Amino acid sequence: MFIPTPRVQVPSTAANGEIFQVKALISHRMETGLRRDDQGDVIPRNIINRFSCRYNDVIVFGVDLHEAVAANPYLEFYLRATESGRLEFVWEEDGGHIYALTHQLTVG
Amino acid sequence: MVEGTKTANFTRRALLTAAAAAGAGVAGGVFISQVDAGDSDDDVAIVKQLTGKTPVESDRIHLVMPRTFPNGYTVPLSLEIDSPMTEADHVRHVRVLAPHNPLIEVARFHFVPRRSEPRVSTRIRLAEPQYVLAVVEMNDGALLMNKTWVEVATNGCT
Amino acid sequence: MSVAALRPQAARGQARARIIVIGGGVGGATAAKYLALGSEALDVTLVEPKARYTSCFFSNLYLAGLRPLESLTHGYETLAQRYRVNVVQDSVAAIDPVAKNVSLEGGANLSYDRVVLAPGIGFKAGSIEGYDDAAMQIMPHAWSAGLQTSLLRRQLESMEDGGVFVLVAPPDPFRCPPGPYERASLIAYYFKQYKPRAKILILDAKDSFFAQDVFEDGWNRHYPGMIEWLPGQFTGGIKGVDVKGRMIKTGGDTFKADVANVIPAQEAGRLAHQAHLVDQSGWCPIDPMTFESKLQPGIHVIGDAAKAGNMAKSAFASNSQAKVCAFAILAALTGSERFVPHLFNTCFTLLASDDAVTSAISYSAEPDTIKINDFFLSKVGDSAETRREAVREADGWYAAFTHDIFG
Amino acid sequence: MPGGSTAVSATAAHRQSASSLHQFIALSTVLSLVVSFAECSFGADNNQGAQLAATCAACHRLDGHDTGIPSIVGLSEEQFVAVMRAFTSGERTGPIMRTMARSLSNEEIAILARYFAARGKETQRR
Repeated sequence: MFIPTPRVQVPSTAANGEIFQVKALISHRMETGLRRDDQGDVIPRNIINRFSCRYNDVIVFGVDLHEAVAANPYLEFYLRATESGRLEFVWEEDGGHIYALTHQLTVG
Repeated sequence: MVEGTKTANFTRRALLTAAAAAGAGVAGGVFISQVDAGDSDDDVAIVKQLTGKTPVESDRIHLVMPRTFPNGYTVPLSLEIDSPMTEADHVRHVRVLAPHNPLIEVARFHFVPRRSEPRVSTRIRLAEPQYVLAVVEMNDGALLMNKTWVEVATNGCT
Repeated sequence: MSVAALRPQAARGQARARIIVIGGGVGGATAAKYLALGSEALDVTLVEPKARYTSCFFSNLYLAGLRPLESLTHGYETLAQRYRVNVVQDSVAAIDPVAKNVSLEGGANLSYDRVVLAPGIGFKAGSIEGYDDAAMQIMPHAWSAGLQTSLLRRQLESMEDGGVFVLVAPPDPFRCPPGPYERASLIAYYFKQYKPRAKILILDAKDSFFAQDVFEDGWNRHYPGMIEWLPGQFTGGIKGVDVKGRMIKTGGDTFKADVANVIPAQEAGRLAHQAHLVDQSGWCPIDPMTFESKLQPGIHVIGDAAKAGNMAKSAFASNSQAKVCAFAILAALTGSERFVPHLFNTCFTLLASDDAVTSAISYSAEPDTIKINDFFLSKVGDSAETRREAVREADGWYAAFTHDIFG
Repeated sequence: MPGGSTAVSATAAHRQSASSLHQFIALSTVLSLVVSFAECSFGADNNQGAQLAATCAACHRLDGHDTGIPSIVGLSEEQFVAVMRAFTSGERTGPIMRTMARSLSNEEIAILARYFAARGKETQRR
């Protein structure tokens, strides 16, 4: 069993009020549950079904992902810098596994 | 918002047949689609069935996808909605739907006034050439909709 | 080696049109053979600096330990002896399209009626900061086969288990669209046996790649968790290398490699630039019916350097173009009849030693471009037997194909 | 003769010299044919059959050798046409051959069939 690697690209500093870009990616096959293996058995669904971003513990962006999000789900979104602090990124997988990253942002 | 209940897996046929059946007063059981696959009113019918509301076409939604793409396995999608994102006027969420995929729900993006911009990029799977829909719910509950045609060469849903 | 040994016809004083084929890779060697085969009235010279050719196609099998490098190496003896091509081992110094003359580094001057130029690819200077000739000796590209390939193999062999192999994949268009991903697959095949804790990180300049679904499915089945692919969209693109630290800098993060294989952005080979055959795209515009340059009459450009519409840059495509080009030259110079050209491409790509995928594309040459007629590509969910059969076919194909070119 | 003389078109003078060269070469081709048939079966082989067969040669050896990919030299005309039809119709699977067969006209298939049948007899004689 391998563990998917979550990754983000976020600036380390931003001006107060500035809109900054966040890129998030996790290597994950996003198995749809619609495929069969060579024995004819359905391959069970296993996708990242939710992604969320907290900024000093407040949710500022979230996504519900379904089967039609491409493998290795890639998300690019935009946040407003309001204060220095911690950004937390959480990917939730079917079955309850959670993958998370944190990032320190300095707002000057 | 993000913690909101998860959407069930909807197929286009189930939604359309449910819509047709509701009109005919039939509930439950096995349905056969009453709606022609090529009918352009499908899009509105599907959104209505999913949300209970009638969407209004809006050019405030900028849904950008390639017109043609060689592989339906990973088609780029960018979305931006014109909105001041104030408490009084903001986007709550955007749903992306691919009505001709085996499962029509693609993703739902949630935004927060003054904290995030209603602007995202991702990559999606498309099983066949089709209109991809973006359905925006505003803070006052209004539904806005826009769509874009994408021609893909191969099946992206396996 | 002697330049243009006199043939009986020439001795009898008959005019023989002189064709100089420059570049002894797949395109050049095929063109030389089919020109010589097509008419005894042509005097065909092949100019190539290397004594032997090592094929880039199937070189990933060598990296995986599935084939010795010698099995990918071919000489020009048969072309010279059986088909009476004048094989000249030298480098071209300059092509003069006005005087219709090719001068060689060795000092010889060859006049011509037609030139067929098959210069292959070059790397775009400065596309990755710090990736110069010296850097290639530390972080090989291995995108032209031979010393670079064996260098990469040695580095992989000496890498410790648990190390990270970073493959930098180039932007479009480039030689062999499935090549970088086949390479990742087959190096994973090697790691799985000898260094099971090793990781492969692909830093791609692109946001998606050829047959991505088929490759990722193969990676998940054969090497779960070993290969990670990061699109340019995420990393911000490949910006530079730090050779000393074996670091690769992207628009965002910098990645440390134990072994780095850097395949840079590509353009037509150096000779095409020198002869002014290249347009702003970096490739050579040609007439699809004849492969004659649109910029310099009398010079035909084939293979990876040519701007051939929707045709992939592959060995098979070069071979196919070389034949169309040869028949067009034969028609122009000997009056032989010209028929509808057939352009074709086939690729065999290995995901593992018992799992190959195939693609087959037929094209039609139109006055201004080359379009895809018909297309086949292996699919996710093919049976294991289909994939095994494709491996057997691939072996047979390599033997027949290289025989078509060099045998 | 599409594309036959597109290359030499810069000036009238060019065209003149090209056409006289052309005649010389055509003549020498005829002369050398006699020699080449006797000496080397591979000489001056540039009819439509040979040009089409060149496409096949990228995968099939034309000298009768069979190295994992079946030989097609020596099939009778009927056999060859039947095989190509089977690929075109999908009755025989094989994606590469299917793509190949579908790119050829019926007339081209007939020409190839004659070429390979004749080539087979020639190979047997040697």
